[in-house]
Amino acid sequence: MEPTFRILPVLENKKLGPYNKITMKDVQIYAHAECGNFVMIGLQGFDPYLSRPFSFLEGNRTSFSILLKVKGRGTELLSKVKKGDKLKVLGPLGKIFCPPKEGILIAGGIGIAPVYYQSRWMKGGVLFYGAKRKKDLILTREFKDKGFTVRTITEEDGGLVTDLLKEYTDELDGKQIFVCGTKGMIKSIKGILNKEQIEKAYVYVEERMGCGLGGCKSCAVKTFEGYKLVCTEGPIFPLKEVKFD
Amino acid sequence: MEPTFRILPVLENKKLGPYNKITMKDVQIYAHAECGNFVMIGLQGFDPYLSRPFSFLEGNRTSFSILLKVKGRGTELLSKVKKGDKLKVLGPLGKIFCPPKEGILIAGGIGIAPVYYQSRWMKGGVLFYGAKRKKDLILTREFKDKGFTVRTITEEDGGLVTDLLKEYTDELDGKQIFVCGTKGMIKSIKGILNKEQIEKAYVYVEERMGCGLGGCKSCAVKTFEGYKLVCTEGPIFPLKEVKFD
Amino acid sequence: MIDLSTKLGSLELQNPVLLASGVWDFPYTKIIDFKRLGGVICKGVSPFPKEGNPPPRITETHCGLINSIGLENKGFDYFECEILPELKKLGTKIFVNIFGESIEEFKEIASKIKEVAGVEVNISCPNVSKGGEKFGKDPKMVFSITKAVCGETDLPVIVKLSPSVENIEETAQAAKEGGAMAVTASNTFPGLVIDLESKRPLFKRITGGLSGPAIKPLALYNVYRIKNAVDIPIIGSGGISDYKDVLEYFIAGASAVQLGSIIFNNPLAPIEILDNLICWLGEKGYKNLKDVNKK
Amino acid sequence: MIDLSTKLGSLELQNPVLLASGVWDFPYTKIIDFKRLGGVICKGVSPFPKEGNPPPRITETHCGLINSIGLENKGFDYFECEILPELKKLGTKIFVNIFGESIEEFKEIASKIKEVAGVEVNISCPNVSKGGEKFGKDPKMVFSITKAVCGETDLPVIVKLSPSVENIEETAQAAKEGGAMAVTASNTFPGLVIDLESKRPLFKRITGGLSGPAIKPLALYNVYRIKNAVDIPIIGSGGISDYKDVLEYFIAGASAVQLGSIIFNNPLAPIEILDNLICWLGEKGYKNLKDVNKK
Ligand SMILES: Cc1cc2nc3c(=O)[nH]c(=O)nc-3n(C[C@H](O)[C@H](O)[C@H](O)COP(=O)(O)OP(=O)(O)OC[C@H]3O[C@@H](n4cnc5c(N)ncnc54)[C@H](O)[C@@H]3O)c2cc1C
Ligand SMILES: Cc1cc2nc3c(=O)[nH]c(=O)nc-3n(C[C@H](O)[C@H](O)[C@H](O)COP(=O)(O)OP(=O)(O)OC[C@H]3O[C@@H](n4cnc5c(N)ncnc54)[C@H](O)[C@@H]3O)c2cc1C
Ligand SMILES: Cc1cc2nc3c(=O)[nH]c(=O)nc-3n(C[C@H](O)[C@H](O)[C@H](O)COP(=O)(O)O)c2cc1C
Ligand SMILES: Cc1cc2nc3c(=O)[nH]c(=O)nc-3n(C[C@H](O)[C@H](O)[C@H](O)COP(=O)(O)O)c2cc1C
Ligand code: FES
Ligand code: FES
Repeated sequence: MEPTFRILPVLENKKLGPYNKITMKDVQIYAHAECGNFVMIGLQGFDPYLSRPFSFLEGNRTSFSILLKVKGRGTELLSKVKKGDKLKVLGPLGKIFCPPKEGILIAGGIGIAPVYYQSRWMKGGVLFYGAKRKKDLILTREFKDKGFTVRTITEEDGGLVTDLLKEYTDELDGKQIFVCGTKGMIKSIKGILNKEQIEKAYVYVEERMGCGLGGCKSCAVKTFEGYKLVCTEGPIFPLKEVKFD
Repeated sequence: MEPTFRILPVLENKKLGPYNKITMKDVQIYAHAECGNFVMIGLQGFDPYLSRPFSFLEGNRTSFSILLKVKGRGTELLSKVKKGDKLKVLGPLGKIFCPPKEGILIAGGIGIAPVYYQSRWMKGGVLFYGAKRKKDLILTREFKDKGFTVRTITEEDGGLVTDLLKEYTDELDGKQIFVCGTKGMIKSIKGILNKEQIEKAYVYVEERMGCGLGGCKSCAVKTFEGYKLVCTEGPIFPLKEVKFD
Repeated sequence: MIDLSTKLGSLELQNPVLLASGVWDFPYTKIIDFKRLGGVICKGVSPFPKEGNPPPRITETHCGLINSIGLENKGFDYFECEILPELKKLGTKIFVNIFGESIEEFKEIASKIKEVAGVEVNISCPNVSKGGEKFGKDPKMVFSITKAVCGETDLPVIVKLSPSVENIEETAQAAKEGGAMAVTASNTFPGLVIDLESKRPLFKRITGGLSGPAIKPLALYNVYRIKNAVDIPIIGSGGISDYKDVLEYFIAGASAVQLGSIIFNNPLAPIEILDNLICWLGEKGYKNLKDVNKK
Repeated sequence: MIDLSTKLGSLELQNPVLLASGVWDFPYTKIIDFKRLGGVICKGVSPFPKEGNPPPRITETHCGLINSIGLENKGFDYFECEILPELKKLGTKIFVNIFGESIEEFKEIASKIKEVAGVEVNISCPNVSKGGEKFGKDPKMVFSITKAVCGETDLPVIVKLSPSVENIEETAQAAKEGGAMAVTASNTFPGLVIDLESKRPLFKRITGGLSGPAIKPLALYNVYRIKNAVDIPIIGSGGISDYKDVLEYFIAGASAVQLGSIIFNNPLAPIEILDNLICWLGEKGYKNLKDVNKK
């Protein structure tokens, strides 16, 4: 991993479920991207002033894409880019994580993006995947093709991903577990995992970022060893390390 | 004239000589535009924060266009608009001027835009027109078609519009004269007109503007009767009134 | 029906959105429906005509603008005969922004203003050599001017504070003690622009006043500071560009707000803000603006 | 060859572009060629580790950002062993930004810094409860801390001033009298953001420090004020985003500048600025940056 800063043209911006899949032309950044890496993406000019962190979704030798969920003003503006628009891209960033060949991926909503990217290095395992509505579930076919058992649940069906986990709790034993979702989801998952499971669980942490390069100390997350920086010491942290309040 | 504020889509942005001719879809603003009127045009968002004043160039029942010369950052950004982009447009603005049927138009560079717009109400006269290079001279064919005698000169040829005026000074007698160009050009023209000619001469004044609606008092121009506002008392002023320092 | 009304001391406003002093004039009535506004504050008027500063008078900065107008106005007599009668026809609450170069001048002009909603005392303009910010930075002077003005008029008096002080609580307190009904926080911030062609300050008077979205967090903090230190109604002013800004000001402690330079960027902003405030309150299930600050 | 070198008191810098304290760390060496910079100022270091403020620590505003980091750092011992040796390998001039909660703490740390280009004394951070801005607003304290630091080190001492004062000339003068070689004008401006969800200030410590293009005219004015009142070299800091800003600061009176939050917006800004400065000087026919200010 050797981060660079590039102005990349958008090749495509299309809907994937409730999200935007934005593809950029790139020969440099994705080529160096490892498991655990992410990118900072910004619009040219000062609106918004700061770039935003995104997981890689997938890529090849000439392009890569991200999956974007509109949350506030910045993602709203980013969601409107058109083919040919230029984006500021800084990456790959983050601490490289050595992924297991097999393991458990747990995703809520847009949390599917980082775990899908992680699955690039994996040969199979189980995906537990929760979303609001049935039509929000995406990429399940691709996970299956990669050899994953896919277990989904939606709030429409009246269930949360934690309900799924309770049902299949023994599938979690002995495997590395990766969780990506809202703080609320992570907390409840921590609540239902047993000690051994927690010992082998990791979480994708999100924090507001300024620089992505360890420069500004804004992306601090509280851990039992004090604050750590998501951008250089994460975004993947051992679940047991992170303090939730 | 009843000004309105509209978000108008760009229909076309094309080069006309060294300038950009930008055409917007509009059924409301140009329909109310009179001689002496101008528009404030801005990009959406805050960059640039202020709109910029432009003369109308020409229009019809469904669109109008402006002619834009890149000067600083604002015009640079505006010059890059593409078909479909939306512009903020406020107008028509300015004090209505009752144009003569025949008269003398004197334009330097981009000054051609307002006098061309003014020619809409005229049946003929003489256009004195100076520019940097031969290929910068535009719209001369159209002026001729409207019945104007067109006298051009370029710095390439080693001449200024004042040289032309000196040569044809008697053509100016008894006619209303309209000057649009840089401050330097206007000053030298004032220097070579005789008293009677000055008495019938008018000038298009430019000043930085905030609002275009008389609200901010930023567009003050020094006259022998104190400061006047270009946006509500101009942009056309009697030449003798304006103080140049 | 969602109720945007707000109380500013003794005054009830139909909504908190006022147009600030110095940014609008009558032609704006063609664009904005003034009857929908909470009120308007007119351009500063002084006892004698002021010609204002030599151009350039305005320039842009990132997300803002800097002006050096210098309070151009035709003086109180002209105002009284030509402008005030027209203002009264606007169908909204009128506040007269007044400016003097001495306590005497403030008194003179304050005594003559009648039949409007209130008077806003401008002791915070950074673009004049006499008075303005110089008065506004000195709590004693703020007190004396406020007291003098209040002695001359029965109208509610609003004092427009300068942000160029270390402790705006002190000048707010001085205004309160002088008898002000409310304070406006705050005026433009003195800023500098260098013209790279001449290699000199762009404005003849060196600095101009910075306004627009750039200053919002600073002006908002001024409101918050006053709210937590002085018991006086506050009108927020500085960088408001959308309804969320209005809500931030309201939560920080303002009872009303002024829209200034945003109307140069988008003359319809006041109306859009009012519409969006209603939508937001509706979505959140509030019936009144006042409920927003209920715990 | 166009010469961008500049003199900062006793120091000769190869160009005026420094990286500001608190915005960069070693990973930036992958993006920026540090050898091209005039120098860098490292993140504030205090005698004891500081864990910093609870998140959120940063948010955006129009054309700027507000931070509430709270000077997170691992303390001087860690700095000396782990960071300083690496800093020295960067191939550019190193300035160590120091922070203390008392005069004693400033002295302690100042006495231990060796073999760098200089020390920058941070008495202007708005995001800490002890020291910081509180020191920087009091000219007496500015004098005392500067004097104490200068008594402990032979290195050039730069005092980073707070913009939260009415008269920055006074604190600049105090720094000069205390023995400072230069002043930095100025740090971030305290600003407020309200979170509309919780209806409370977004930051736990209420305010954060506003930086970025939004503040440029204000910080530039601070430089101009000091230049015209106090005979001391000035490093400009605040809102610089392109080479024109650097020139404005230079003409206003700065001998060097710091780039801060612009590197979040565009990490290549320092290099682009240097390239563009060279182009501009070339186009204007200047051979040296110093010539720009010759009449
Ligand atoms: C390492 C990492 C990887 C991420 N990957 C993805 C991804 O692949 N796809 C995706 O859609 N989103 C991803 N996110 C989240 C995304 O960065 C935020 O949703 C985005 O920054 C919000 O910007 P905004 O302008 O829309 O929101 P703002 O208007 O800035 O804020 C809206 C809300 O979002 C929260 N927020 C702001 N910034 C962040 C942030 N950096 N992280 C978390 N919450 C934030 C704020 O607290 C606020 O409540 C990732 C975040 C991190 C840290
Ligand atoms: C009534 C009126 C009609 C105009 N019509 C046209 C037109 O039809 N076509 C056209 O190309 N231009 C026209 N202009 C000029 C145009 O508005 C300016 O060139 C433009 O505002 C400059 O913006 P900028 O951001 O490029 O320059 P800035 O970066 O803002 O400034 C660059 C330089 O331009 C000067 N400048 C800035 N604003 C103005 C202004 N409003 N008027 C004059 N000089 C200014 C500044 O002093 C500075 O020296 C007109 C101006 C007025 C007042
Ligand atoms: C061009 C201009 C002229 C102004 N004139 C006055 C004035 O005459 N009296 C006054 O009290 N404030 C004046 N102001 C200050 C505004 O009323 C307002 O307080 C300030 O611009 C901050 O608000 P904003 O950021 O919304 O513009 C003026 C501001 C601008 C931009
Ligand atoms: C995230 C962040 C952290 C900062 N940390 C420090 C610091 O530790 N010490 C310090 O003196 N200044 C610190 N500053 C202030 C900057 O060095 C700089 O003076 C300020 O941001 C203004 O410049 P800018 O507008 O170019 O960012 C920090 C600024 C930011 C944005
Ligand atoms: S985002 Fe700047 S340190 Fe992590
Ligand atoms: S541009 Fe505002 S008064 Fe003319």
